[in-house]
Formats: sequence, structure tokens, C-alpha cells
Amino acid sequence: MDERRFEITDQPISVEEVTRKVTRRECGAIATFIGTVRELTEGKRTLKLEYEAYKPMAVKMFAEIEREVKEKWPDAALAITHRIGVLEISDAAVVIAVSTPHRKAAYEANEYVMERIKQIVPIWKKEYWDDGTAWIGDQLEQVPYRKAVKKEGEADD
Amino acid sequence: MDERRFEITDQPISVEEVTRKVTRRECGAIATFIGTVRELTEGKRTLKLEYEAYKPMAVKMFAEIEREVKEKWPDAALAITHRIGVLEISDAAVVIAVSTPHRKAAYEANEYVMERIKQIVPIWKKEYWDDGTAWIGDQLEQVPYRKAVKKEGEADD
Amino acid sequence: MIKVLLFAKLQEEAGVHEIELEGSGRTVQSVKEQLVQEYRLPSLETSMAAINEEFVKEEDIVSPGDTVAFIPPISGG
Amino acid sequence: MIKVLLFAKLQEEAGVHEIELEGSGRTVQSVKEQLVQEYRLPSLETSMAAINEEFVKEEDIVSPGDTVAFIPPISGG
Repeated sequence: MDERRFEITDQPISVEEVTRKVTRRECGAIATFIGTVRELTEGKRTLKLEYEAYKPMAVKMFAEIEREVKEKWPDAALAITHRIGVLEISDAAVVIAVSTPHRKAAYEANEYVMERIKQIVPIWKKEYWDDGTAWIGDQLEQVPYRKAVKKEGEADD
Repeated sequence: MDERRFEITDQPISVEEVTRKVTRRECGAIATFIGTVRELTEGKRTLKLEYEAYKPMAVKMFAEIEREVKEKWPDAALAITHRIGVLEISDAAVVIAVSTPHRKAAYEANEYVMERIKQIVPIWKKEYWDDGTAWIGDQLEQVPYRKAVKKEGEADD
Repeated sequence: MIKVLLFAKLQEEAGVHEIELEGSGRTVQSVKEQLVQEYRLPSLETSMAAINEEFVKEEDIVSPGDTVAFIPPISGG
Repeated sequence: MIKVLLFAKLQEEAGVHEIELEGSGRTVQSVKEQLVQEYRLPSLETSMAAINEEFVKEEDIVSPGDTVAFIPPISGG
């Protein structure tokens, strides 16, 4: 548990490695999530993806998500590695590992982490298709962001 | 997807290997669950565990669980490896990998598989403590078993 | 001939993993009764039964050549 | 001096990743207005802002030495 549990890397991610970071004698369950590059989205064929991150802030936001997880599941341990750069179909873009004493919490916390990554961690993907490219992003996801900002202790206006 | 996706082994399990078996171009999510040997259960210290399986039937039951998963989540792919023999603290006893096009189903199906393993797959663990040993087993889990039997097409009596 | 398999605690209670029994047209229940008489097996009461690797009920029929497995409460995962 | 960072689509629109601006006691909103004037940046309207790697609101104050990042809708994971 001494090593860096939150990483942004331009190298392929080792699931074994991320999992190892959360393995502890007191845990009986490790839930791992791997986000992979899918070829088809709503019928459109992706050729490759390119991920970009605001690295230092992304790592800070991973730590912020860990604080939220510890509030909800005090016994959980968390590690996240997100890859950036050009990814091919089936490459792992993100690996999330959560360990807990019992399994229910491992699944729940892992899913929570994935949702929060999509809300507050400054990482972007660009899709490459046959007929063009686009940076993907969901404006709706600014609503949870507002909540994240308010958590910093500022008043609503 | 050609290799054996359901295995009982007396060797350490490779998470990477089980994950690889379900990786597909059409999937964007892989949820993996790793059941590890926990040191403390209700305050009691486990020294080691021993797992035993009725191997051919266990593999058949894994395939039965896969059929159930395909009914509920037609796009899911599943791989399970369960280890038997003597395991030390933090060793992985079971690794379940589920891939799906989108993430929600991967988490749900994975959790479903783990619950079904605990209900219908003939595998037993023996706990070793300072002051003795015991085969663990929950009689309550015979209720879901009854349901499993009925599924075979027989009438309730 | 019927092959009977015992696992985990049941195997420890019997002292053997595999037993061969005679008889045809017997129910699972009758096999259990014979095992209790010959080996006692206190854990048999709470065990499930399988014929040829499929779960069955006590009233199901065991045929010669079948493998009957008795499965104490499981604890995999 | 204020350091401004632009990412993804915003970076493509501006043609640069990093910009330096003058001024003190300015709000995030005033920084955005200057960027729109000088670079247009149609994606700025839907972007979030961070000062020194923490999310902030438009009325928050930017001090000299701060790094202000504009973050278009994210899509990690």
C-alpha cells in the first residue's frame, strides 16, 4: 500500500499490477473494472481512440474520489490507473481495483468510482472514425460537477 | 473465446489470463471479481484454507450459470477459474470475469455469477485456525439449490 | 453397480471418498438410508444429491452405472 | 502573471495549450471573456474551470501565479 495507487500512464496497463496494490490480509474481495476500447458505438465503427489528461489534476481527483469512497465504505482500499495516448480496439483505457473485507461493498464502491471518474476527472477522449474525428464529452455531466464544486465548502448562489 | 472459460485448478490464478478470455472487440467493459483468502472472519484468525471441488460437476455448474447469465444479459461473456488445494492469506480462490458492451451489465452480471457460485457449485472450503479446523457451509444456501433443482424441469411436490 | 461419491465433511465422516453399492430401481432416499446404516454420516441429512453431475431430489431413481454424489453445504467463492 | 491551460477541443480551437495573461484580482469570468475576445473558443461556454487543480466557480478570484485550467466536457473511463 506504499506505492502510487493513482496513475496516469502512456503504457499498457497491467490488471495484475493494479489489483496487487489493493490486496491486503484483511480483505476477502477485490472488484476490478476494466474499461476497454469498444469497436462499435451506436452502430458507428471506431478505428482508434486518443486519450488526453490534465495529469496532476486527474491524480488529485482520483485522491478526492478515494476520500469519498472512504466516507461511504471505510474499509475499502482503491487503486486507479488510466491510460492516455493512442489506444487500439480492446486496449484497456482504465483499470479500477477496490478491495474490501466482504464482496458487496467491493462491487458497489467500484461502480461508484467509475461514475465519479466520468464526472470529475479531467480526461478526454477523441474518437477516430472512417469519416472524421471528434472529442467526446457529455455536457449533462456538468451537473454532478456542480455538486463536486459545492463540496469544496463554498456556498450555493 | 475458444479456450476453456471454466476451470478448476490447483495452481495460482492469473487475473490477466481470466480477463483475456472475455476480451472482445464489441465489449467496452470488463468487470472482474477476485475472492481472496481473508485473515479475519468475525474476529477469528484464519491460518490457511483448503478448497476441494467435485471437479466435473463444478465445471458443468459454471456452464449452467453462464446459460442463466446469457438469458439475463445476452451480450455478456463469462470466464471463471476457481482454485483448489491449500491457499494462504491473500491468495485468490476464485476469479470471475464478465465482459459486456456497456459497464452497468458487467457489474450486475458479475455479482449474479458470484451469488450463483455460492449456491450451486460443488466446492467446499476447510478453515484452519489456531485451535482447530472446520468445513464451512451454510445450510441456508440449500433454498436457492431447491430452486436450481426445480429449474431442471421437475414439478414441485 | 452404483458409484457413490462423498465430499468434504461427508468424506471425513465416512473415511472414504468413493463407495460402490448394489441394487437397481432404488431412490436417492434409499441410498441415503443404506449409507446412514453402514457409515452413520451425520452430515448426510443436510447434504444435497446429484446423479451424474446434475442435482436431483430424494425421490429420483438411481440406475445401475449411475454416479451418485452427496454434496454437503457448499462454500466456494 | 496568470497561466491558462487549455485541453482537448479547447486546445484545438485555440491552437495552443498554454497562454499567459496579465492582471490581478480578476474573476474566472473575466479571464474567460478575454479568451473569447482573443481566441473565440466556442467550447469555452460549456467548459468547467479549475484554479491550481481544484474546480472553481466563475465568480472566484484568480491571483497572480495561479494556474487556471479550462476543462471541456470530460470523457475519461
